[in-house]
Amino acid sequence: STKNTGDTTGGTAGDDASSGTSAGPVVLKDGSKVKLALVPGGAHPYFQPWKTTADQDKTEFKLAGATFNETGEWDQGKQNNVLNSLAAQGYNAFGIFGVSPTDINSTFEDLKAKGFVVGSLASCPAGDTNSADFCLSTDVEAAAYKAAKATIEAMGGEGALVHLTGNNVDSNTQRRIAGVRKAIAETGGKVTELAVVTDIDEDLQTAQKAVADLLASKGKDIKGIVTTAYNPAVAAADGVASSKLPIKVVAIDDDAKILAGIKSGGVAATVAQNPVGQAYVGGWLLALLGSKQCTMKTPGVTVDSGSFIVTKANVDSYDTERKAKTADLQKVFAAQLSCQ
Amino acid sequence: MSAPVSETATQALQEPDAPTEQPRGGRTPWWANQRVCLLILVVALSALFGILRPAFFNQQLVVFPLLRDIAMFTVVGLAQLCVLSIGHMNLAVGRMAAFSMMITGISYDLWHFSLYAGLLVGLVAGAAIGALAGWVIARTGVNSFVVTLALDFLLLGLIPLVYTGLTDNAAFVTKPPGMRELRNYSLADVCIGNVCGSPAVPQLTMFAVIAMVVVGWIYSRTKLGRELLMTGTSVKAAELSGIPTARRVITAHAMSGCLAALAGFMLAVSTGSIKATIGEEFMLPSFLGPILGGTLLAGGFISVWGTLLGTALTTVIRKGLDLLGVGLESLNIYLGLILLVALSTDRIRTVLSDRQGVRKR
Amino acid sequence: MKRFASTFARTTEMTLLVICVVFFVGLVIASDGDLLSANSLRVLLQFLAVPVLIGLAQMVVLAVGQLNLAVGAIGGFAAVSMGVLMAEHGVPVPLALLIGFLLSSAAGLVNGLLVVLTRINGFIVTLATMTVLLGVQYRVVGTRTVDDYPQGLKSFGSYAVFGVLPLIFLVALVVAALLAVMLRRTVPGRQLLASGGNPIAARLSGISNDRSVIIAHTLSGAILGVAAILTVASSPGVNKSIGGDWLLPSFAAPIIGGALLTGGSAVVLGTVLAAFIVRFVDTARAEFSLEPSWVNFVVGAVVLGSVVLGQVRTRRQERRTVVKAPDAAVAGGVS
Amino acid sequence: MTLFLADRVDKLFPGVRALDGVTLKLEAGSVHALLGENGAGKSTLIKVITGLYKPDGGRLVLDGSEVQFGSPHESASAGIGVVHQERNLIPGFTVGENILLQKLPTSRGLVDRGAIRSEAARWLAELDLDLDPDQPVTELSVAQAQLVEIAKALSVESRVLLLDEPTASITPNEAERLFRVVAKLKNDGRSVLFVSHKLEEVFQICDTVTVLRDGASVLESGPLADLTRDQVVDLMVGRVHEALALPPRTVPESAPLLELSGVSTATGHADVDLSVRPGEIVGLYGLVGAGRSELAKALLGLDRITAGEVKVRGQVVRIRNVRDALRNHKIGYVTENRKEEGVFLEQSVSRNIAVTVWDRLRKALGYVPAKAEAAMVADYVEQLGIRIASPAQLAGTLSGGNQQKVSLAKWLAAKTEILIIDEPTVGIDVRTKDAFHTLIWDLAANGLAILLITSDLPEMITLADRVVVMRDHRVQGEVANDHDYDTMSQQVIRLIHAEGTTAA
Ligand SMILES: Nc1ncnc2c1ncn2[C@@H]1O[C@H](COP(=O)(O)OP(=O)(O)OP(=O)(O)O)[C@@H](O)[C@H]1O
Ligand SMILES: Nc1ncnc2c1ncn2[C@@H]1O[C@H](COP(=O)(O)OP(=O)(O)OP(=O)(O)O)[C@@H](O)[C@H]1O
Ligand SMILES: [Mg+2]
Ligand SMILES: [Mg+2]
Repeated sequence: STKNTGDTTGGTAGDDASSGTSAGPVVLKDGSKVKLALVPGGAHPYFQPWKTTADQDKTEFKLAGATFNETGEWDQGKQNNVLNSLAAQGYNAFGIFGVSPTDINSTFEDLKAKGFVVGSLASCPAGDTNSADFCLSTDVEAAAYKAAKATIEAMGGEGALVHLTGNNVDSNTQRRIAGVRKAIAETGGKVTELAVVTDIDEDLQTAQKAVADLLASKGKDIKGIVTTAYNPAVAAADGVASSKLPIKVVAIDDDAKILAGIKSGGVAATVAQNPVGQAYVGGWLLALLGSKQCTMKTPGVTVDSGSFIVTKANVDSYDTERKAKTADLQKVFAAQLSCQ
Repeated sequence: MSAPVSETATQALQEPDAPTEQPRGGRTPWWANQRVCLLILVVALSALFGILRPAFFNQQLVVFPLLRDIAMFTVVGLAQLCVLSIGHMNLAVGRMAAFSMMITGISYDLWHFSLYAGLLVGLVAGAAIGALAGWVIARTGVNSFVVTLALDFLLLGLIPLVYTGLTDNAAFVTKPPGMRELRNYSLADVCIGNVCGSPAVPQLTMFAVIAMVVVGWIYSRTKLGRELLMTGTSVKAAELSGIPTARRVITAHAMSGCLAALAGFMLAVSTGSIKATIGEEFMLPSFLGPILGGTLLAGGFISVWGTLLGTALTTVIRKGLDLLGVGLESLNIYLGLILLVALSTDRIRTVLSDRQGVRKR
Repeated sequence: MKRFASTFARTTEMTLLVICVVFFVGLVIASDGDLLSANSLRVLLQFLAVPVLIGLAQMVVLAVGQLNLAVGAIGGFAAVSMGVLMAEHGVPVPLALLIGFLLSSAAGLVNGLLVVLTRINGFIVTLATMTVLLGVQYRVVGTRTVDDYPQGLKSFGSYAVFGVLPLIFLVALVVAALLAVMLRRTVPGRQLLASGGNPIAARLSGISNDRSVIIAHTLSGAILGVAAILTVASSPGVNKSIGGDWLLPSFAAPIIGGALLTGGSAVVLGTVLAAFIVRFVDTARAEFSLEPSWVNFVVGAVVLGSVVLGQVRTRRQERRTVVKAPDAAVAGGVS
Repeated sequence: MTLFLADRVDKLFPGVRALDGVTLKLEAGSVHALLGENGAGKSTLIKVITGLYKPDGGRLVLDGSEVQFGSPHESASAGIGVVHQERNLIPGFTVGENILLQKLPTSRGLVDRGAIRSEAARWLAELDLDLDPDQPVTELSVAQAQLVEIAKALSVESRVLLLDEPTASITPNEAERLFRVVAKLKNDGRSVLFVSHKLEEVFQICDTVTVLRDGASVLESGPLADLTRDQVVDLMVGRVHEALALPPRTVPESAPLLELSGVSTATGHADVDLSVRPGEIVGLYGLVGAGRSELAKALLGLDRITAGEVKVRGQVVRIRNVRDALRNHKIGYVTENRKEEGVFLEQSVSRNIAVTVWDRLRKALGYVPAKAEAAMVADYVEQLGIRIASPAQLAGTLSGGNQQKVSLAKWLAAKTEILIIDEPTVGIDVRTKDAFHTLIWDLAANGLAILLITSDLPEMITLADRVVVMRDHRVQGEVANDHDYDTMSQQVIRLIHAEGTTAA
């Protein structure tokens, strides 16, 4: 199963599953031999829900242990070290956000070779293969596509749009750029991409400066801004609000700061992802696999954890939708499992 | 071998009652030797961590990756050591690694080179970019700090342009045969007769051993190494003693670039792919290893063993903290503090040993 | 005065001024005059305040022949401390800012004390304190973005006199002016430069080099404190990323501005002008929608070019002089 | 009246007792000489007096009351001015600021530039020095810089002025000017301490003398008039010192090894002619800044030669750098700047000597066999009588004289045939100086061609076969040496001040 080629195969996997089976989630019999580690790439607000969800996994599935470890500091080498250290301490099921999508398959292979179960969470490896047992992530391209669609809609279907994003030499960024372009292409020329500004997610001030410069030089031409990284989203919301230009900003993620922006109207919409679902369903799945209760029918299958457009209208209710999706995900995976 | 100096002159020059001057501080006590102290520290810390967390001695999961890291960062440290030996700095060590790996990546991806041919190309590219830095420094006389900083900026701009231009995923993912094996194989896979090596020692460490032997040999046994150290002690005096200092500056930087490339290769092999961010984390360790090990920032003195031990110390500490489950919110604080303490005790030791050296003349 | 005029014409500052003017005019033409609109000018200047200050913070330590790798960590740590104090502990704005400023100055003082007491190279000391402070910064703010502080501070951060001159830019200029006066016209300032110019001679003249080093680091911390205050006031919030991009610009500005790594040079004006140039590169990036990679490329090339030029110039001047000006050509690296 | 007394002062350094119960008494209205060999402790005593070093024993008495100076600042405030042996000016500052650095005048908290200007001008006037206080010190000549340092020492209203080898790098003319100032100070009732290795000067201006040997005072504040030059030297050396008698040496008739004709350089030399034959010592004399060292450096390819030709062994050559000079032409250069250019202070003696021969010793892959290196080094250590504990000792720990021997040894080890020796005995005591003279004499006797650059006229007259005189980067003329001080000094001085160029 491939995820990154831009076709919708990944999406259909989810659709198939949800429509194909009506069986409820598989019930975990014994999680007491599973020690679960959720390892993000580094410190980032996106992963904060994982921390509490790890605890939830532990109590709910009666795991031997569950931990959340962000000391990888956005360096693949350090993350590998963290993983090995965790393994040495007895953790045997890993939900990992790989720092480097092009490298993470090696890490997965190493862990699997040592007999651990591994899930790729929140991001899938680059390329056509996924060496983890499964990948449960936002389809970044689809999310970017949705965000761009939302922006285009907020813009009234025409005008120039700017895309702000992160590290250019990250394959996820390339996917996001592709997603936004796809949405723009669908307008048949009514919406144009004025600029893609990359590499401004490193820190807030760089993002803020880039936004301000952009608005100063091209502000009058811009009708919408879609951001697919955290710091640019915060900066764009703030920059547009203070410049008083009629620009629609669509952000990504649902950090408190962004939700406040939606409520106050500074942000037109945001594309929320499903970190809780990833950690919860991922933990459940890893426990099933780790306790040898189940195996994947197709190892390496990719499932979209869902992305949700949040606007002022549904800002208070989108979480329900997300919870529904989470429950749905368990069903999707149930169809992918063969259990004893 | 006789100089044109007559007996009379020789005699006249040998005043019997001239005070014989002693080396500074006299014989230094064993505990004042930085390397010995480092070794003790590394062993003691490993023992401590081992007691606190027996998993510390897990061959496959802890020792193997630990040694792989020590090996790689030792090579990074050696890359810095080469320029420190002439009193320079290379702030672009990481970016030089990224640059040479980019060339290696191209050679794998586009020219389908074999693993070692690609490595060779990378080493040459590293040496070339290092030589370029050295050449600019030698020609303009501008401080190496500035030149390598500017070069770092330049490469920081250049490398992503190339990657985005040549690849889909901003990384070269073609893996030549042998790369995966190199990552995972240990000495247990190397057998002479039926005696095999330890499964805890990665094969990748061989690169570090080779680098240490070569660098150690150069600095302790050859003309080149001596001349580099002399250049580091005093450029003017070296120039006036017939040492081609400009060439030595270029050589030192080329060696640095070449070793940076080797470290980049080791990183690429151990993480999996060749990408633009290789070497981003190299700067700090590149200084820590050599400096902790006694290499002088001012130039003129280096220690290869010290670099290994200094690197081992920092890597062991980080690993130990990892195993103790120290979270990100405290990890850097501890690391920084331990570093300061380690460096200060070093200073205290020197002061003490100097004091002991006081005696009547 | 004449002497001053004739020497100024040959200085790095003059060269930089010319480059600035040419660059600015070029940008104005490229933007069809848009750059001259009040809003564009305001934005241009708004984001100059912090770079000017971090450049100066690095410059003071360079002036005594030290360097400070912890600029970003000190500033970031102070900024998040202030933010968290105001937003989450309800500390009144002036008090919180004062505390942040003092924390940052204290961090500088600690750097200075460590360098003096341990005699470890400043490069290594500040590397270590940088690591510690990055840890502290994360500990204080975690992954949050804190922005819930009083509106008054935010309006201070975004207010611009006549809609053109941002207040925070003026603050930065005032700090620069004060620093220039301090380095040129006060006894501690002169002593600091004397220590940087020739430590042995300074010592023999009864100047305490240790004191100069401590003062320089503390001053650096204090300037970073101001930079942190301006950051808190003007950015959409503070989080652990604040300060992350300060290190390289902090070196670029004084070095382009003509500072010698060996110490002894006070180039306040040069640093300010260099910050302008770097800012123009940013503006150009937005104007021409350039890839950010090109910006690094250009900055690298400009730094290299300007130091090479500067070197050629000092070399020419250095012929036939007895009291050697500190020589950037010495291979001694930074010590 | 005793103005200042240092009473049984001790000073320990790690591994060295630099001062051992030294007593020094300075009278008002007199000039006191402080003499001793290199490393005897003269500079250390001065640094203890000025509070730069804390004494480990003894006391200091100023004006009858005991004082303790924690820093140079305190001693300066108490009226002790000092000119240290090392250069002491801040490069980025003006002449005025440098002079008044120890107590910059301020008004309303800011440094008062007007006051600096007027006050500095006052001190410059006192020294008859025509300098603009606003001039940057980087523009000064050596002598000017030295005099500015003296102005700086005076500016603290010093009643006691300590001068540590103030004349080491200035010309006799400029020294005369300094001596006039010293005389004036003496008449004003101040007290001056004068350190120098040039005994002629000492006898010219000093009233009393203290002699140090190995950190102890062997003569405490005796009147100088009672002593002869030889007696002083004997005291310094610690035994009867015999005047140097060099064995006879003849210069064989032969073609010049090194020959310059019509050489001009990028540093301003014009039309320089010069030749040195094997076995000959050619002296190159001139005032400081005449361009002799620069000529040597141009010869070695460190500066560009713009016109004329250089012949080595009869062949016209273009020497690109020191390495080229050494390898292809067997030319060596013993620099005048020992500490910065001559020795590697932070490296072992062994490496310092071997640095020029690695090329010769190396095997495949650049391998230098340690044994051969050690043997070679031991050979030269012995021949030159370099006093070391082991070849691994750092050169920086050696005394000046031994450092100079190391600096020379590497050229002998390299088997050079043409040796340019620049100011070999600056700041070197009498005995070591004699040893050096013997050595240089011997080298010539063994057939080396030696170009000797020195500003020490007696040294020149002792050693040279011919003296070539330079001024302002031009050759003024040449004098054959008759080894008689009076006639030679007259001829040389006349040449220096002659207009235009005349060949003698
Ligand atoms: N800072 C120091 N640390 C250790 N030893 C020192 C120090 N300064 C001087 N010495 C030693 O003290 C002794 C006296 O040195 P000092 O400089 O006083 O001699 P000096 O009489 O001034 O000689 P010179 O004529 O060469 O100037 C020497 O053996 C020297 O090596
Ligand atoms: N250390 C120095 N002392 C004096 N002048 C110097 C020195 N270095 C460079 N110069 C300048 O360089 C020029 C020539 O100096 P050079 O050293 O060749 O003269 P010199 O005849 O060898 O005199 P000396 O070596 O005694 O200073 C002079 O104009 C002088 O001002
Ligand atoms: Mg002395
Ligand atoms: Mg000279």
